[in-house]
Amino acid sequence: MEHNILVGGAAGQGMDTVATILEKTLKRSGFYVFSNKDYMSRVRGGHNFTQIRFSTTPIYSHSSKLDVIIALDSQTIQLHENRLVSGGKIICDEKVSPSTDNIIALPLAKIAADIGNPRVINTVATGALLKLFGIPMLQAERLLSSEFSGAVLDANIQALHKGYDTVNTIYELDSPGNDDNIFINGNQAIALGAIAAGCRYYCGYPMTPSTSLMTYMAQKSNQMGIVVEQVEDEIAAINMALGASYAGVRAMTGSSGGGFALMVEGVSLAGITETPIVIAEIQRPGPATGFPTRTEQSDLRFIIHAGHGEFPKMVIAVRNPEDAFYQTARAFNIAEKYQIPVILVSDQYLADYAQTIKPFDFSRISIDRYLDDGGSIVEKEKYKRYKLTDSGISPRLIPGSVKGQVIYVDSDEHDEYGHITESAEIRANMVNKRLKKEELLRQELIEPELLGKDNPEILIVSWGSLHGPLKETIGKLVNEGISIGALVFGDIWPFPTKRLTALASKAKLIVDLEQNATAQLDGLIRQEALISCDKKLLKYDGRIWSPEEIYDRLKGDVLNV
Amino acid sequence: MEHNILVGGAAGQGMDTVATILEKTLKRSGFYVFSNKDYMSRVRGGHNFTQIRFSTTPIYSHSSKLDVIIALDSQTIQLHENRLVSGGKIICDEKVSPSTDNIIALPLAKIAADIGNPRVINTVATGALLKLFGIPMLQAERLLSSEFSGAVLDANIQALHKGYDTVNTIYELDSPGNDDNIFINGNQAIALGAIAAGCRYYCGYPMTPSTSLMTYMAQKSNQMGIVVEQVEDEIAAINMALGASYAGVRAMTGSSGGGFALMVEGVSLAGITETPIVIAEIQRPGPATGFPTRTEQSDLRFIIHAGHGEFPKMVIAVRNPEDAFYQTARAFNIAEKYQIPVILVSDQYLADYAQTIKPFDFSRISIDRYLDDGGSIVEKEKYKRYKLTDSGISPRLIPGSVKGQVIYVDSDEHDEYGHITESAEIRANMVNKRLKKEELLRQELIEPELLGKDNPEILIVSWGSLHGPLKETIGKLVNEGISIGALVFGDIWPFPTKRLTALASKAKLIVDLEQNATAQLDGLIRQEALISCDKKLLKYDGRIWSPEEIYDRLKGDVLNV
Amino acid sequence: MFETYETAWCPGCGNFAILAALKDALTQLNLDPSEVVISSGIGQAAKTPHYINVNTFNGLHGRAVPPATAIKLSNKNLTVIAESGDGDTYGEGGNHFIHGIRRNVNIAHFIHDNQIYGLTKGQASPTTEKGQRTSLQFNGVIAEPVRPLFLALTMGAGFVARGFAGDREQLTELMKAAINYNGYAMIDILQPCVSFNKVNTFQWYKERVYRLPDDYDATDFSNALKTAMEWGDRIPTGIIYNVPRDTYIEQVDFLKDGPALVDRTLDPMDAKQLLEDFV
Amino acid sequence: MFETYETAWCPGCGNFAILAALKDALTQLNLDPSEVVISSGIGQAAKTPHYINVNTFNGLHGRAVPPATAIKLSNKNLTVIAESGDGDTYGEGGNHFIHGIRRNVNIAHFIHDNQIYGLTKGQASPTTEKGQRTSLQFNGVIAEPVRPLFLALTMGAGFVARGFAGDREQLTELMKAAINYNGYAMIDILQPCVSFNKVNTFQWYKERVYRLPDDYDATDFSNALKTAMEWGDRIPTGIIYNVPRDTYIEQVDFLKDGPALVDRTLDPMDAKQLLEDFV
Ligand SMILES: Cc1ncc(C[n+]2csc(CCOP(=O)(O)OP(=O)(O)O)c2C)c(N)n1
Ligand SMILES: Cc1ncc(C[n+]2csc(CCOP(=O)(O)OP(=O)(O)O)c2C)c(N)n1
Ligand code: SF4
Ligand code: SF4
Ligand SMILES: [Mg+2]
Ligand SMILES: [Mg+2]
Repeated sequence: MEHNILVGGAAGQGMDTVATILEKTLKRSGFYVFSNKDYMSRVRGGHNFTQIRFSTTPIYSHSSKLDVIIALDSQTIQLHENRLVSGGKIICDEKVSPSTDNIIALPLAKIAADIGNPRVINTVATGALLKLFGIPMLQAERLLSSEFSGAVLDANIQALHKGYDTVNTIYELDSPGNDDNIFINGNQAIALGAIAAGCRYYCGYPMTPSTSLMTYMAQKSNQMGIVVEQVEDEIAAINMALGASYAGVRAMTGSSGGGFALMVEGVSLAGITETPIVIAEIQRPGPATGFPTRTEQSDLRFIIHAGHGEFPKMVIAVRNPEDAFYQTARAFNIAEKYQIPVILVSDQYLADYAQTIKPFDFSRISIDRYLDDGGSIVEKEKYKRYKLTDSGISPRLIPGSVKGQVIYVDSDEHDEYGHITESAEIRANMVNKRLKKEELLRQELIEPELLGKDNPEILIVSWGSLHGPLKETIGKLVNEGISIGALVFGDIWPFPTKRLTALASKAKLIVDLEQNATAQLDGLIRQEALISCDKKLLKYDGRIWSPEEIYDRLKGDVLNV
Repeated sequence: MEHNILVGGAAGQGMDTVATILEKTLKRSGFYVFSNKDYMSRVRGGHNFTQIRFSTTPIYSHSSKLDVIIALDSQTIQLHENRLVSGGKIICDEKVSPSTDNIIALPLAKIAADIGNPRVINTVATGALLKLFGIPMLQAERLLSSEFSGAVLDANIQALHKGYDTVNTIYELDSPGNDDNIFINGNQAIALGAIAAGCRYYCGYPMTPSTSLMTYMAQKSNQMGIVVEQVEDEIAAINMALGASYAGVRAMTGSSGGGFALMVEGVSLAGITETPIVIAEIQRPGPATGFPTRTEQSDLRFIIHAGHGEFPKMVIAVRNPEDAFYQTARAFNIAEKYQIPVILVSDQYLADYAQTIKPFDFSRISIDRYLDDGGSIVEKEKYKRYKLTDSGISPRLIPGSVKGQVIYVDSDEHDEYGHITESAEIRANMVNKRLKKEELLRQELIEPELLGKDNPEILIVSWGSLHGPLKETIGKLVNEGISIGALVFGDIWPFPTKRLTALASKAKLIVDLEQNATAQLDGLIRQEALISCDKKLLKYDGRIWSPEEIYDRLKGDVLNV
Repeated sequence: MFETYETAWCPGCGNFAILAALKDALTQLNLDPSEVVISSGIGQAAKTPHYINVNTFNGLHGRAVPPATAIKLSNKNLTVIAESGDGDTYGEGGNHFIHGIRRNVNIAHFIHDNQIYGLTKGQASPTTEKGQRTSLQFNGVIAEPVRPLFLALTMGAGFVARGFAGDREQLTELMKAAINYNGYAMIDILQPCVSFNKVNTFQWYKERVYRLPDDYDATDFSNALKTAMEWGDRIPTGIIYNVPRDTYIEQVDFLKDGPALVDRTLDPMDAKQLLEDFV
Repeated sequence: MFETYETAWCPGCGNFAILAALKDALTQLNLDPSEVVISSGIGQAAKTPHYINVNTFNGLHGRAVPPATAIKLSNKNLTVIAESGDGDTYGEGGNHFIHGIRRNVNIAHFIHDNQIYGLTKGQASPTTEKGQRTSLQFNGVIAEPVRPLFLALTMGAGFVARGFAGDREQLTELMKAAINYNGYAMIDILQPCVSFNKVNTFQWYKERVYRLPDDYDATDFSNALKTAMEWGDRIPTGIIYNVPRDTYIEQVDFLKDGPALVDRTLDPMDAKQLLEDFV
């Protein structure tokens, strides 16, 4: 059993309230819920919508099919009507449209007016929707109570009930399980991962779609003791974060492509000073300002090669909220183990979609600082911040931690002590030292996840947030008996090639599927594995691939069915 | 006939004066001259040197062998003595070292003191050197006259003569040809190319080794009517240059890796607004501040993938001063033809080395603006800055040029008029439009230059400033009967694959030779041509590959002789 | 003549009045749309040029001033305006703001100061009052606010003014004066943001702003400093400082004399003479 | 205790005296090298920490302030100094300078102001006088110079001082006062560059500087403004403004109370409670 609801309207019409109550009600009723957002770069007007999908079995993505549309304006009907399944329903105010076969026009505004508070119109609609699905009002009432109080709460409760009474139940739902899940979006999961990993310094500059990550950190600032600072620009952000990290505090910054572009000199600084840092790059379509509120995976190569000069870095594409949580926590450990920048790559789709998943297991997180307490210093020696070692990793001390020892980090090429050098020999040694760390890092790369068949004839390669849509699609195709699998990369730089090489040698067809126009993963695969994809499916209109679209394109273009 | 001279000393000892007089004297005497610099990131002290090579036949690079060293301090002797050929001589002051077999210790300081101006000590040494080679003083006298006047000039002329008298001629030189060449370094050649191409707006922020490019532009500002503005930071530099270009003036900015890092958001802005711009990236070893005055080719992949989002750009690696001049002029035409950013990549070695070459042929330069005068606008229509055309190139108008028409350029995704859009369809069309331009651009790529044998068994691949050292080495190896050739890339993004693919299929061994640690060209070749190099010769200690080193490594590691 | 697209601002936003004043000013100055260029950053304020029919360089967040400067130097015949928000100008673009003033290129700079980040939904801007709670500063803003007029004076601006979106008449006059001023001219415009700034509302400003009296001496620097610092119960609007200053173009002979840079003919052969430097 | 490497500065450079004063100040304050951190930019000034035995974050050109700010917030037990040149601070780093002041984190900022770009060989800095010819500004500088003290006051700095490399004794006292000041404290230090600034020489400064009199009232803002503007024939040195101001840390309870951030124990299980936000 699965249903899809779309709530649409202009920005500022209160769509988010309807959506939040529906999502949480469904979730707390024990359903699996998946909710994603499509919004414009404006505060009022235009057209925004939220899609809520729920089911009695786990779900991994949105769907382009719709059972019910809640249309807060007529535009919503025009734009989405064609996606209604047969028998699907549209709930709207009687003024928006008259009732027809699939339109249930209700006196929403009138009811709200009668209650004496026109703003509860959305709650009326919520009530109607719940009734349509036969979902009890209890959870919704609780949610309203925690949001409102006094007369406003009363009006909302009334609105909910009156809305409930306007329609009859038409969907029969399977009974859901117990609610022991959490409902969380990609940015929140990154934030939670960071906090669990001991990140206590977050600085950034607002930029859609990364802002909610900083906002969540700020909300927890007092409670968890995290410095969260909005800085003057993204250059300050990365330089501050590096300062905090140097001082010994786990630090992070985040932005979207344009803000990250301003950080790349700082990424290079992290490289030569060997200062650990975690950076979240929440992609949106570029170039430049581009499509601020929409989604794309078009910064991959830019991120991988970000920063002048040569130094090891790690790039991890997070694939879903669960992955985001654990990978973020891992990122902090890797950053400190190898003393490198680690960049987490996400995108607007994943940043803003929320999903019911198992609660995170905090006991799986360990905080491994790899700090030296001075034990590495041979008696009376001066501390060498850049001591040449077999691994390339030098013992890392924190300023002030060992009496009498000082720590020099330097953006110039430097000797073992961290002092400026002009020596050709030291230079070569230091380059080798830094690059050696990458060799070690390669050994702990996590190979991409394979969805679907074990040794598929048709091998899809993809990365990041397309994990969800692909998981849905591949599952369906495998059920149809097609020998298909999708390799979805998480760790993406250094690039893990083992699993890919093994599968590619057996596959008959390799298809690259990405949310960009230049097939960036394909280029990376060519470069790192000398494998060329046979076909590319690319989407770059700012709207995420849906499972249905992928299915149709695979069926149409690839399987030629 | 060929000789090599090294002038070395501490910064501030006046080494540059000696070198300049020697270079120009040799050049004006009709020799081919090649001079390169090795200096530290400080203003006084330390150790700097200039190597001057001259010959009666064309030369393309420095050499690691030395015939004569002028040592302004004892460190110079210690550091470079081992590079003297047998019978080579060191000229120094008697206080620096006593005379030995190869040391000619002269009373340089004493002579200068006797003349009454201790600062002419270097001119004394210059005189001695000229005599050693039996070169008349006439040119040197002229150069001094144009530099100094009055008592200072007199002292210098005296110093020259007295120095001349201190030694006997020991080298017999072949008689050179006529002096109809110019003597110019890489940065000057770029500047001259830009000025010839009509660049009338240059803004930048000082950064070694790019500064001399801006300095030359500033020197010509009044004479040629060029706005040259030192800005507050590199972000201002690129945004200003884009403003000037939008307004219709050919504009340029330049920096080294760290400064360029701050420009990448602006590169992306050029991409989406389709504003032509030329950027010079004069590389130095990174990461971060790195090795400010030294050389490396380690920003290639960073530059190619610079900027978030996807848009066409062109990257041209300049290979020598002559190439730098013509490619720079071409860059302006390509930037305006395709309305894209074009990035010229050079490095400290080429920036600072000067070479005698044929005077540039200004009649070969044409200024092709590809501007529309309003003719493209169908009657009474409003101008569409981003008109969708078959080629992807829209007619480009300049603000104020057509009465009644306004020009919107926009960093947001936009419609044909340049206005913000949220449409998926328009977005996809605009991405396609921009990327189409790259297809056209690919058709006019210049394939890499092949040095040496036509269909070599051993194929070296390399790029940029290694052209000179390779030209010397390959010539020598071919003369030894080895079937070897080197493909040196100039146009490097989009990547021209034709010649490479053809030669690679016939070669027995492909060797990547670069001035970096991660074999960046090799990666690019894998990605773009699916060809993997068999061997990599990499140098990354901040010192340029010399022809002798390349020769030895090829003989040793590759040819196993 | 200057009409164009439908706006994407919230109903009641102060930007509407600023846009209207801008159109009035350009109309009253008898400018042709093709002679005017607006360079803007990114934000709600920076969308302004999309709603008015003039040449537009809608660049990056924080970067309205560098292109404006270059456009004017490239074509001195154009009327060049920079349009940006408070975050745009004093936050991300702070360095260009202060150095742009130092250059004194003849541009007018209109800063829509709603004391908040509008487009990104309500974070503090550099002009948000200390202590104010926002959608990100849950404990209230910690840093002292920037005082834009004071800062502009410190950096040596020759024309410094404050306008208010609620006084369209005065604002139009200020804009005309700024455009006509020979040099860099800035107007910090108080602009209510109805969606995210619930402190500095229309009403809040209304209660505090007063027009500088007619006999106010805008040529006295120390007086201007004092007036620029006035903020709180009473907030002055009008031209706070207005003195002549040498502009950039006036100091560069080849720019001052002759046609605009963009109108000069280019010939590669002109550069041939430079070969003499290399013989 | 603070001795270290051989310097790479030109003989006669004003930086030597500044370095000496810094060592004196730290010694007199009885600080242990491991308790002191210098964050520096890139330039001749910014090499300073390499010549003194203290913890050092030698970062990027223009970016001395953001790391310094973060280091202090991360470990309030450290004495944090930012060391940078005039180009570093007022040019590339202008935005961090003004916003760093607004944050008022307890750091001392020593700006070696030689009114020129030293390391890159003599281009104008934001403090180079208008009209001065340099290795790049062949026609002389066009823009008005930044007046650093005036700017710092405008941005709300609570401690603003000017020192002179030629008055090591006073400079040492100023540095001690700046380090002891509870908040952001800046000293603009007049520093002759013997290689590239042939105008503002040692002699030039010597003829002009005078110590502020003992009875100078450093708590009066308008007086401070006037003093900060004084430049030309007479140039005052000393503490120009010195008033208490709430620091960043004092305004954040969890930073103010308890151990330094870096000394707190981290346990992933502490974050488990946050799951409640998602049920
Ligand atoms: C480099 C960069 N960082 C961040 C953003 C995101 N951003 C867009 S507008 C804006 C702030 C808007 O505030 P303001 O400048 O005050 O303008 P307003 O919307 O209030 O008019 C931000 C942070 C961006 N576009 N680019
Ligand atoms: C991003 C960046 N741009 C430019 C440079 C080159 N650079 C190094 S030091 C310097 C200026 C030095 O001037 P100042 O800050 O006044 O210090 P000084 O050398 O005079 O002490 C510049 C431009 C750089 N390192 N990084
Ligand atoms: S968010 Fe504020 S500034 Fe933006 S349009 Fe709405 S009211 Fe205006
Ligand atoms: S160049 Fe100037 S600032 Fe740099 S060391 Fe020499 S004298 Fe000092
Ligand atoms: Mg604002
Ligand atoms: Mg300086």
